[in-house]
Amino acid sequence: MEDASWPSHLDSIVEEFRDCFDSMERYELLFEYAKKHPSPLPLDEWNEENQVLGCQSRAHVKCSLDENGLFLLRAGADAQIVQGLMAITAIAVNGQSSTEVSKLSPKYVEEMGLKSSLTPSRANGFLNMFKRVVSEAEILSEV
Amino acid sequence: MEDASWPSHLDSIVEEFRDCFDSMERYELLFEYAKKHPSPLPLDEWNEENQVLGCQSRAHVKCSLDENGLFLLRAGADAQIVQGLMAITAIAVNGQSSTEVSKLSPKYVEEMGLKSSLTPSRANGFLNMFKRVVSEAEILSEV
Amino acid sequence: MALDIKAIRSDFPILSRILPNGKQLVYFDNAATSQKPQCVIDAMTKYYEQYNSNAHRANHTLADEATTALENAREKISQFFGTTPENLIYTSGATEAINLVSYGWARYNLKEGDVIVLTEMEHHADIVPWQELSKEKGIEVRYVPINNESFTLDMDAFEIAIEDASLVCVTHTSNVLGIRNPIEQIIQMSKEVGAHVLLDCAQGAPHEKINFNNLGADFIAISAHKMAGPTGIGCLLATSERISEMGPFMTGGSMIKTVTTDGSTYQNGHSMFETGTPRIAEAIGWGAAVEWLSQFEMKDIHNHVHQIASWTGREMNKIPGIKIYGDPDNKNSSGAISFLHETIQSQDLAFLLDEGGFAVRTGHHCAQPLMDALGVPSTNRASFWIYNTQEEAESFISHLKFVCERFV
Amino acid sequence: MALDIKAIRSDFPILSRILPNGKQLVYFDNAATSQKPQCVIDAMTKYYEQYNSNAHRANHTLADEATTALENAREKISQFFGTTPENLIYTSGATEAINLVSYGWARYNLKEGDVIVLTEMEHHADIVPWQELSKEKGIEVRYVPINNESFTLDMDAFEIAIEDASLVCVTHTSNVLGIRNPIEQIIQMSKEVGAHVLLDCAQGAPHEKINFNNLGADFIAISAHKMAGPTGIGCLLATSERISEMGPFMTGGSMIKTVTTDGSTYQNGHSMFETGTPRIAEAIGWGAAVEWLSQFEMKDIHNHVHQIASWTGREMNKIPGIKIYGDPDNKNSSGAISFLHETIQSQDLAFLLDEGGFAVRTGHHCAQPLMDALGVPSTNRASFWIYNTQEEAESFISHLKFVCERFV
Ligand SMILES: Cc1ncc(COP(=O)(O)O)c(C=O)c1O
Ligand SMILES: Cc1ncc(COP(=O)(O)O)c(C=O)c1O
Repeated sequence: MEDASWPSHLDSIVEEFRDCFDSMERYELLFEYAKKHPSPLPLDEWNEENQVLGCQSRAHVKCSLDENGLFLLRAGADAQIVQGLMAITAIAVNGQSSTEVSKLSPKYVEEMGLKSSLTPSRANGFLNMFKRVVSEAEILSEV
Repeated sequence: MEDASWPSHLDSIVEEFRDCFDSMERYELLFEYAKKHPSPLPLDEWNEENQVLGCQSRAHVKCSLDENGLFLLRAGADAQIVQGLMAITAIAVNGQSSTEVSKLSPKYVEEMGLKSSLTPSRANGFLNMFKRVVSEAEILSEV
Repeated sequence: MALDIKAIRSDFPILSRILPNGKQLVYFDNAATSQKPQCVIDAMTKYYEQYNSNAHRANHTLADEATTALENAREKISQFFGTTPENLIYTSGATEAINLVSYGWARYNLKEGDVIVLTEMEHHADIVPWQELSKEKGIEVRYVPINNESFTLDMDAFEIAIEDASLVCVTHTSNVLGIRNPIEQIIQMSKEVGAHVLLDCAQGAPHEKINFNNLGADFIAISAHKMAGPTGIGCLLATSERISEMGPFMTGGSMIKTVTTDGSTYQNGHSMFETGTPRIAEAIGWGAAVEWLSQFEMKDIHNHVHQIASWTGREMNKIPGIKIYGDPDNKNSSGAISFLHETIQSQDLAFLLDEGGFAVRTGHHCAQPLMDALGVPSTNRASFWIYNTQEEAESFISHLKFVCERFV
Repeated sequence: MALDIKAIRSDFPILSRILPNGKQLVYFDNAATSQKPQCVIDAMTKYYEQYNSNAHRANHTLADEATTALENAREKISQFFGTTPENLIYTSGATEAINLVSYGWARYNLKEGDVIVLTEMEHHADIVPWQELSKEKGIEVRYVPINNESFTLDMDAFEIAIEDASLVCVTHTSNVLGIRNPIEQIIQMSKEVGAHVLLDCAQGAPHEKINFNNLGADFIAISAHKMAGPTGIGCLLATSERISEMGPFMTGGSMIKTVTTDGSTYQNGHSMFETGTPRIAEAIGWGAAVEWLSQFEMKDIHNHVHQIASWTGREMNKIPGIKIYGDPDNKNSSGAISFLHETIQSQDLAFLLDEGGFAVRTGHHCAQPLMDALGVPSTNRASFWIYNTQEEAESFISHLKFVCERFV
């Protein structure tokens, strides 16, 4: 992975997905990641302000800086596929500088073999969530 | 012309049209018939009641019985092609019994090589005029 | 008579589609839109390649051909629905047809305090226009509830609701539940209390022969695209009596008799409601679609769909965690099966089915009040039509089982 | 740059059509509707054969493909018109676009005594909706006259008419006269007095690059079928400011945010005005049409048409008895030539031209007030577009001469 556009600590996860036997196995893996989201947003924090529009199911994103001033993404979605993608995104961005996060591309999702989650007309809304994370990172990096 | 569906005194006219060299000659002939309409309806008798609807140009039809109780078609149209067709129709029906007229088919027009005047969507309205003549003949034959 | 499904399938080029993931398409989203047979596509192509022209006031050959084709289509389509060209008004679809009733009839004939009766299972197209009218004119809108066990209309409540109603608007068949309403009874009861009836036949028309003149409804709304026809066209069927009570809706060319700077006069009858350049290719395509459908008995299509749907429904009920909303075993059902898994979220399930090549719809299906009544935010929905097969249903069930086992 | 007309013609299958009378079609009815290049027909066929599906809320592959194609088309079309997807509302054509302004904007923003300014050369589509609104809301409608010598708008009268106007509705180019109005000046003058502007670009769009954002009009109405696109689709371009002032017109699915039995909330922006199943195939076809047109400079198309039209007009003026209504020699004219023969009635002339294979339109062209102003009941009209040739014009002139000599 020379031209990698994601933090190197994601490499093993990308690899793990690429090694899946088929798409069903990939989705299974994604469901597992959804369950072990490193920084889930608890239901009682889901509100209108942090809701991502344009998703068919409910999805919420809250970005902030941790005690070290590094990026912290907390996310909650009722669809596991979306939550799984957000979990991996959290693994990617948590602990990075906001500036770095603001430059992130969703290429790792494609590389993981989940490209169909990235078409803008798909109602799953991951792309909308991703865009929100990047734009919040931009704002946080300017503080 | 075995299976003729028009009065036999029209035969020579039908023949005349069929012998035309091309459609332009046919229309020329039709324009001539328009000028020598045997029973034109003078402009001052054109009114709403005798106007035929569904024609793009103005067309008027007045059917009655002559002093012998035979059919008399008077017609006026500002389009010469329509007026020519009405002239030939007048030649066909004038002096016939209403019952006979009520059974007339517009086949002679087709046979004359002017079929395109008969498609219902053509805005020239001859077909509407023809239908009106036949239905008035029906009514007159019931008197 | 049994349909020759293999021959029928060969009329639909899309059915041999291999999806990007290598899977063969299994199209179970027919309640959203049907696929189109080759002859429908060809009829439109032929129009554009050989005689495309604006219609009406035809003084040249192409315009004559286009106008004739347009009027022949109207003739064929109106005949298919058991009525005459004069009672058919082309619209862009069922939605516009219902809006036409709202703007062109109700606006001129209903007044403050009048009552419109809807049901909880209406599509938004048969709800929002009435809510708007209600706001504008102070008309009361009532919703007949459904029974949450049988998923059928509560006919006792219906009887009470219609008592002093002016207009009753009911869907022939629910796009979510597949339930066919007792429309004959609904029409009769409504007529008895003097109410007019609008039937939303968007879902009914692809599954049952709609005979407008026999049914006795005042208005029927239909979309072409759900019954093998193209997008962008549909119609309102209306009785001559109701048409004579209607006033202008959209205005412009064609619908006028005379226009002066002092004012205009309008065409009579259905012509008053069709303005602008007609949907020529679309009408011709729809005409070809009803011609194609006329090869079959709608009853045979219904039986075929029913067999697949009832089998699929029964098999789905055996899968732990799956709950069906509707009654696919009911012989009147359109075969649309709405379902949910108790733990796999509907959108996740849709993705997992799509991975298998299965196209099912997921969401609120433009029927949020029904979702509210069912107490769910959305459902997955599989819906079948003439070209679907038992084999497709079997592979669907086996994929669904697999998914449900693996993703709980 | 000169266009390669031969290559362009080969894109249009219909142009090689031989009519039933054996004559080669010469299509001079472009102001009524244009012909469609193969790529437009193919784009629609491909949609129906490979990925037909209802769009939006896409949870399966086909729906995703259809939705993506639909949105790509919106992107391409709005870009072609110098604006963004948010400012484009799909309609069934220019007629519905103008009705949308009338119902969706004027109805919510104009009140009794307000003034709408039209011109005598408007198409019925830009007259009747305003007459209806006038009746409903007591709004005054004024008509700016034309100068019967130059066939242009009387701009002095225009200046007076707009003084206290709220809305000015003007056709970019007359479908009868081919005259292009000074729209830049019209917009500027209207803006100076605080009036909003609706341009009817049904005829303008096929002949000139319409840049919505630069022009400064509030609304622009366009039909696809006159610019190489399919029937059944068009659009309203509207500024974000005007869109924000609009209220619902046709209602139903897709345009809503939430629906409950207590009431509904709507989408913001252009989405509020698109309800029901979209015109999917039509949008895709129109997208292909603007892509096809984008190969050329609209200026080159205009120059090509102008050459043919001005030559034809000059030759027609030499034929005894022919009178032209308009000014085809004017370099801004769209090339539509309205004419009459002093003794050969217009419908007869149309038939005699049709016999030669020439498709011209005849009638009042949905512009009766203009006919009244010209003092004629109808005209014959020849109108040209990108694929017409000097040779076609020459054969037209020679046939017309022949007819005029023979049938006087
Ligand atoms: C100037 C003008 N405005 C409006 C229209 C109406 O367009 P459509 O019939 O496509 O709605 C036309 C075309 O007939 C036109 O020429
Ligand atoms: C029951 C019902 N009514 C109305 C509609 C609206 O039809 P259309 O979107 O074709 O206007 C639909 C389809 O979506 C439907 O299923």
